[in-house]
Amino acid sequence: MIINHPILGPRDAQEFVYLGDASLIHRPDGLTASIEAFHDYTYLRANPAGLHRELWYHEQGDRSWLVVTRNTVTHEITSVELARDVARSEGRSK
Amino acid sequence: MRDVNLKPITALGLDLPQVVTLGRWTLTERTDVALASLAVRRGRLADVQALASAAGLPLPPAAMSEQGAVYAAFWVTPEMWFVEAPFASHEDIRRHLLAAFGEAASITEQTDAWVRFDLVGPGLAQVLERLSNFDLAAAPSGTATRTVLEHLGCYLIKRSETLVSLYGPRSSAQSLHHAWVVAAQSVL
Amino acid sequence: MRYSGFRILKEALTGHKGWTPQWRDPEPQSSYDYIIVGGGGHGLATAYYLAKEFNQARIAVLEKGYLGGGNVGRNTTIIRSNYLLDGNQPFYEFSLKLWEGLEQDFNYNAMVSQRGIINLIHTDAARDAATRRGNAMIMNGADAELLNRDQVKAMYPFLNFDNARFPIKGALMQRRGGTVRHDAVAWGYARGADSRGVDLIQNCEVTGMRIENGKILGVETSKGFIGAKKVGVAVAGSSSKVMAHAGMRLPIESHVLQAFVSEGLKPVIDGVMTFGAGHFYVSQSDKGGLVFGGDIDGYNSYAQRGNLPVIEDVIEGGMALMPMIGRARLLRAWGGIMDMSMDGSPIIDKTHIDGLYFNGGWCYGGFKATPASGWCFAHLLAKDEPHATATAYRFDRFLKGLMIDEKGQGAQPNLH
Amino acid sequence: MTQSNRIAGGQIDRSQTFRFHFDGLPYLGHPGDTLASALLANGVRLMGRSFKYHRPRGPISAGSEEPNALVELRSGARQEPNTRATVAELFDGLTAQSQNRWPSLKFDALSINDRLNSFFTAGFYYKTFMWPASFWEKVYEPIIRRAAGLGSLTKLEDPDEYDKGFLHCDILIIGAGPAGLSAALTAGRSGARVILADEDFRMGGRLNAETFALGDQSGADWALAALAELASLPNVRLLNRTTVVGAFDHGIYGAVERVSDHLPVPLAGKPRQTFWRIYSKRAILAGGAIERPIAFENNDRPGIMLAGSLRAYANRWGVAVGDRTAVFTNNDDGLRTAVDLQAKGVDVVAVIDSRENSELLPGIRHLRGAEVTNSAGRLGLSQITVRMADGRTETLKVNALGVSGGWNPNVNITSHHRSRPVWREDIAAFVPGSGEIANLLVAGAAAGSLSTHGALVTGDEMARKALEGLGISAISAKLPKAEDAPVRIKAFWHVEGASRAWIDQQNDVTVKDIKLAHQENFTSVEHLKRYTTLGMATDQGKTGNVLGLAVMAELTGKSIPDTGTTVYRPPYTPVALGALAGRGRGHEFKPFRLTPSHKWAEEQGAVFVEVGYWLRTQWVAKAGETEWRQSVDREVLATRKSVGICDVTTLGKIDIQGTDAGAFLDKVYANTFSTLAVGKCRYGLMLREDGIVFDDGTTARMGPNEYVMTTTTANAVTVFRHLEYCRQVLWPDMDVQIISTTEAWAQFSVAGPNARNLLAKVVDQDISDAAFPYMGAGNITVGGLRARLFRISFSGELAFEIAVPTRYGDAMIRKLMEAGAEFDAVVYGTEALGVMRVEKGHVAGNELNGTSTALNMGLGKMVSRKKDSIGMLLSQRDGMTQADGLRLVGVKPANPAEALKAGSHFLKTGAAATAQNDEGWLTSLVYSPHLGHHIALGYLKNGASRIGEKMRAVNLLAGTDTEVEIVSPHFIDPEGERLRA
Repeated sequence: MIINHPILGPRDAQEFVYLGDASLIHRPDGLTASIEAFHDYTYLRANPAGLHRELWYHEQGDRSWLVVTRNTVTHEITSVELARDVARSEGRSK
Repeated sequence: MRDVNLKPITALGLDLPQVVTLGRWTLTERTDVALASLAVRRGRLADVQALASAAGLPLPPAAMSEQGAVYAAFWVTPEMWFVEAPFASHEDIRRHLLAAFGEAASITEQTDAWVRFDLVGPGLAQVLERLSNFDLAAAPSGTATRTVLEHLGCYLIKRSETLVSLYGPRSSAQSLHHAWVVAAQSVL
Repeated sequence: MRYSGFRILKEALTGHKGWTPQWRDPEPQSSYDYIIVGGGGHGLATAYYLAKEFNQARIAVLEKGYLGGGNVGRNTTIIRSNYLLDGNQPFYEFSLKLWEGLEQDFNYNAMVSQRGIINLIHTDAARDAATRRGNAMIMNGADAELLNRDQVKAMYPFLNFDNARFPIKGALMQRRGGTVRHDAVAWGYARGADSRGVDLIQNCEVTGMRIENGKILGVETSKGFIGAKKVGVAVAGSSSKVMAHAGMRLPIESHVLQAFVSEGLKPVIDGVMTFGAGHFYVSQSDKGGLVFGGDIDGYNSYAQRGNLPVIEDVIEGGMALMPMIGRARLLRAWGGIMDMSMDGSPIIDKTHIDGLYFNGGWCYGGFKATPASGWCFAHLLAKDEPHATATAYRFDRFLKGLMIDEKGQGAQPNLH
Repeated sequence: MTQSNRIAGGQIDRSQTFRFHFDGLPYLGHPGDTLASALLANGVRLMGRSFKYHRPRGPISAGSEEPNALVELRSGARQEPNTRATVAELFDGLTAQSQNRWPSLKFDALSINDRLNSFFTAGFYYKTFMWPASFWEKVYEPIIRRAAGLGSLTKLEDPDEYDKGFLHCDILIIGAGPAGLSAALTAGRSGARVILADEDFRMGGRLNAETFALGDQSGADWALAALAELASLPNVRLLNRTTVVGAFDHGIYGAVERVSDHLPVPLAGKPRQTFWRIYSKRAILAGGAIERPIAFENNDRPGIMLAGSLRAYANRWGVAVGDRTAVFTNNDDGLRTAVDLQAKGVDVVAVIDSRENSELLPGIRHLRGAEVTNSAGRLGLSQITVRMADGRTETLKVNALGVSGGWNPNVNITSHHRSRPVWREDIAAFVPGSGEIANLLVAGAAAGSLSTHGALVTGDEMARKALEGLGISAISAKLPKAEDAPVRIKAFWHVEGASRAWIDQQNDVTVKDIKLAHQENFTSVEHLKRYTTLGMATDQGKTGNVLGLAVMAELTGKSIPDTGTTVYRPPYTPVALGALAGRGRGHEFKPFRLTPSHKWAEEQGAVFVEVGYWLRTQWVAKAGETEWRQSVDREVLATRKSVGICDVTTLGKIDIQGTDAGAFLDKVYANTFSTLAVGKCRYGLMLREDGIVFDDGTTARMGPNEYVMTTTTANAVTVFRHLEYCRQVLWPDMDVQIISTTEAWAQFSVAGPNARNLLAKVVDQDISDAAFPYMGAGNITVGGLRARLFRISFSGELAFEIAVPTRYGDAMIRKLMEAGAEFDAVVYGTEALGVMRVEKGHVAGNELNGTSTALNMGLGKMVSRKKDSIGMLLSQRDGMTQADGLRLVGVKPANPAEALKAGSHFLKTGAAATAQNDEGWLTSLVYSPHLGHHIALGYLKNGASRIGEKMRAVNLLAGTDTEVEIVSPHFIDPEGERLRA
């Protein structure tokens, strides 16, 4: 597969390490969240057959974590963003 | 100060850098370059840029490298560069850069984390296409990229059509060297 | 009709006119006591044992495509019970024992062949782990042996012993492990279930579930609504898709696992072998093809096909282990969709919906589990309590912190 | 040894003659021959035996679709099984053997199977061999396995090398026939980066096999001219002998280049084959079409082949397969074979044409509305039986028969993403559906344009379409005038009443088998395939699949497309495993990582051990030491007695800087680091989000905003990845910058009572306990050279770790040994390291097993509940905090003379060895020379409160059952006085 890196352009997916569902961005706070909430965050997945937002790490490249939107049936990739930008835009900070 | 004088060896385990020539290509181990990483502290990009130009240190754009008077640099990741300088004058490169950037940047010595090989000759793409998925032929001179060679994360810097610098993990210098020699032979 | 050598003789002499369909193609009835969603190995085995062992009736299996079209028909056909953890070992040993009597039980030659499986050891730490595992196996009633380098060499002298990057230091062996003709498993269960009155309904996709006040009433399908007292879902690979009809999110991701077969070759590899320093396992089929596989591609996928990096990685492992296969040729590569779970172990459990039961999360260990999975799921469906060997396969083990993590990789499905 | 069947013409070089051997007999051939064409030229039609019935077989094709003529090529370690004689390029001295026969090809004992065929029906083996159960492995299966299989492997290591590589282009063109050449000319002239790949050693495709002209040139000459122009274009890369084997995601194609297979052995340093991964922006498939046979009784004899192939042997290779030839066709293309052969002076006995009203051929006995109903000839065709239109039958003496059931567009690669082709009634064949594979276009016969004109035109069209998509303006070639004959075909699949009529020739699938599959309700195409093995042979059914579908369609009364389609899987043709592995074999399987002291250690005769990619010193044997234990014991005792040195460079080192560095570490470590004083280090415990221990190591604070983290050797990469994840994805606004420095510093542990005394001789600063206390850390100098010193201990002794820039590491180990001479300093390896850490009770790999919590390890108190950190909350789940859960304990044999084994399980005294009684296991086991007996660490249920208890360590694999005592995991210096000394 080819991932169109937002900074570096098309790169072989072999340079990347896959993590999974980009919902992992929304980590609850361990001091306030319930174990149930943390369980859902850590263990449950929508696992769609179709568009899937997922985290890839450009380990053999520029070390950026990316949010890739990919169709899990056709493998077509429709958007690639820097995970840091996505995380900030979705409210993550410190 | 103790009377201890440690004598360096090269990544290939020799006293002097090794040079091998295969047909039209030469592979030279470079031990005369000091290397450090320079990463912008949060919110200090403008400061770093100002201090860099004051120090005559280029900060090339993404995926590019640039040679300055003393310093050269290549991009590694957003707001981070690897800085090259002559080893003879800048062995303790971190000290030089700390003096220039203070707390505006995070600076880490990288010199011996890597082995550098300079690949010289025409049509280097013929050899590299057997080692890496990087499209060297299509890349403009000055391109600097990280990619995989021999299962290892390496930096390739296309300094000109006939000169490519390869930075690989120092501990795997012999494996990388072997891979290059084998690839060159199967093209010749 | 009963199959036998005599029957073949008779048919051969009478022009094979007597062979009858191995299963019917019935139209679905308006309702059943049990609907099993999924006509793969696990679903067919569940229906078979429900009818045969638990004397249940009015059973239908709904298959969106053709019988045995899922992972039971696209795997590397290995059976074994060399598991480590208490939650797993008894279950897989139960499965292996069922394999051992399966053909006579359902009167179909699935070519269950206990040729022995070895897991190669390349480091001292790996030997310590193998020792721990082998002891756990024996304590659970399975068989295990620790082989040293010379014993492995006597068995497979052509392995790379002299020039290996990661030398072979021994192996953990289970002699009762082996291979099975995968398609025949699906067909044998299908024929056995059909002959006991189970309706096997092909090309019938479940498109929804009718649930009222927390109870399931039946399923919507491409052939219309079909009522049921109990619905058991066994659709590994598509579990999340089907259970989404019940509004459930699962501790499962779908990933593609590729498998490979070489051109036919005269016998060269007798048993099953797993490389311990790379992603590679191999056996040789009775037709002569080297059947091998490795790791999953590693990204969520519902496409039954993979990509080159894994193909190359697997075959690099093969060549590193067996440098004599260089001139053999890869004939076909295919992909199956795996239910990769959050701890690498399966789920056989009730759901929060009354009458809806789930069987999935098999990662890429599902084939060897087929008989026990069917038996235990049938047990749960018929008796509403888990079979003794499957008590740990619950949804709530993650909430309770009772993961069954053989590989010790944690909540990342693509690492299991 | 005369080339009895060689006729005039063809593209072979008669000025050179090659000698070669088949089954030990010598023959002659020429450059440009394939093994099959050369054997046919020598009058050899019998080349193999079928898989199941061991029927005599000759080639039915002249290409890679060949199911029959499979041989073992070459000999010794280079012997390669199942090689298609039809594509094996002839070279001087070639040797080949027939396969899957015994004792000889002419007399094969297992051809008895053919006589017993009425028992060996499709799937017969599913119905028998079940009694008694034990007989399957012992009796039935061994017989089946010996009979099965095709060629054989020698079990010798493949002596040849293979390359892998990566190519990039704008447009990849697959196939260099008229369509591919036309596309390449347009794309090439327009300036696009083009790769043109063709599996043949001679590009041109059917143009080399046909006689009709392109413009005023022969097809073959036009191809040569086109190739010459393409070769002159710097933006075009021509890859002949290169098969594109698979279409993968996003424009990536796999291709195999047979670099040296046409040579006796590869040239020095050259690979046998190269596997290319081709990255394309657009691809054009111009793979042509594959002819299919018609099924009739005994249609599989040597001498019966596809009409187009019979023609190709005559036109391209100057070979007349027989001197009395007939043609059986249902379409006009078959007629071409008769015309061409007659023009070459071959006696064409008759053309049997299943169509009643096709155009009558002049000067040839053209039997319209006729069918071939049977054939005869023991090891090769000698006669055929023909049923005339009026029902009369006649036998014709012929030794070659060309059969044409029509042409199947070569859709193979278009279905690699599992999409299905569509049926076209007018040519009675499947053609690619539209757009299954992104950016893949199809031209020429592969797209159903079966005329030469159609190929040239669609090739140009697709090239223009591709160029347009790339924003390159197209410059088209002026296309020559070429034949544009319509496809006149009347679908005709098999002769009525045929039973043993072959459909899949290699796997011996006949019409009869398909009827049985239907009878038993294996009617879905996948069931048909799996039950009868139709299309599962090494040709993946390239010639037989559609025929099989057609027969099943007749039986079910459905149309062919409703019955199913044929989906091919990669690879297009089988690929040598060596090519897919490339150079990654033997020692090159994975790269080596060598430690800074490697060169010195080699000089000392050190024994090395693989740790990931690293090679570490395991121990260094001294003169007189014959057992590894002697060396390890000595290294341990000497270290505890005086001082030992160990290269610990392999541990991961991560530089962490920024104003939030401390706060960041508080998030990723279970314990607290923001409060750590500058110049100190602390042991850190890192959890996964699921509360299981991920990694551990000491992390030092080198400055207010600067930390140096150490990780285990095994997790250096994954920890770094995790830190990047935390700083980019979870806490993107933290001011933290990280970089690995693992290899930048050569780091040595100096441990033992004399550690300080030794180091004091080489470092420039005061390192007294006051100046450099336990857990101190700082930048120092060694003879003015920048260095780092950490006062940390894994062994439990007074110990330091000193780091210098890696290039000085070799000199440093030599200096330390020299300075240590007066203290009898030793180097210790990973074994001694392991012994000392177990003696001290430190956890390592065997305890950090991915399923253990801090509580299990006795480190529960380290998990701070006052702050949020990765894994903190989920580590508190009930199932992970049970009082009777596993706890780390020390273990020693009740009788010190007795040995223990890691991996043994704990049992209460008197308890049976069952899973129910299992209490835990021994994780790490060493012999402690210090204590003089085996000691171990282990996980034991409720272990913390069972110190002093006697129980058993059982290893059922070795049959040992040893009484042990549970003790504290700290075997030496539990109060830690030594390391604070």
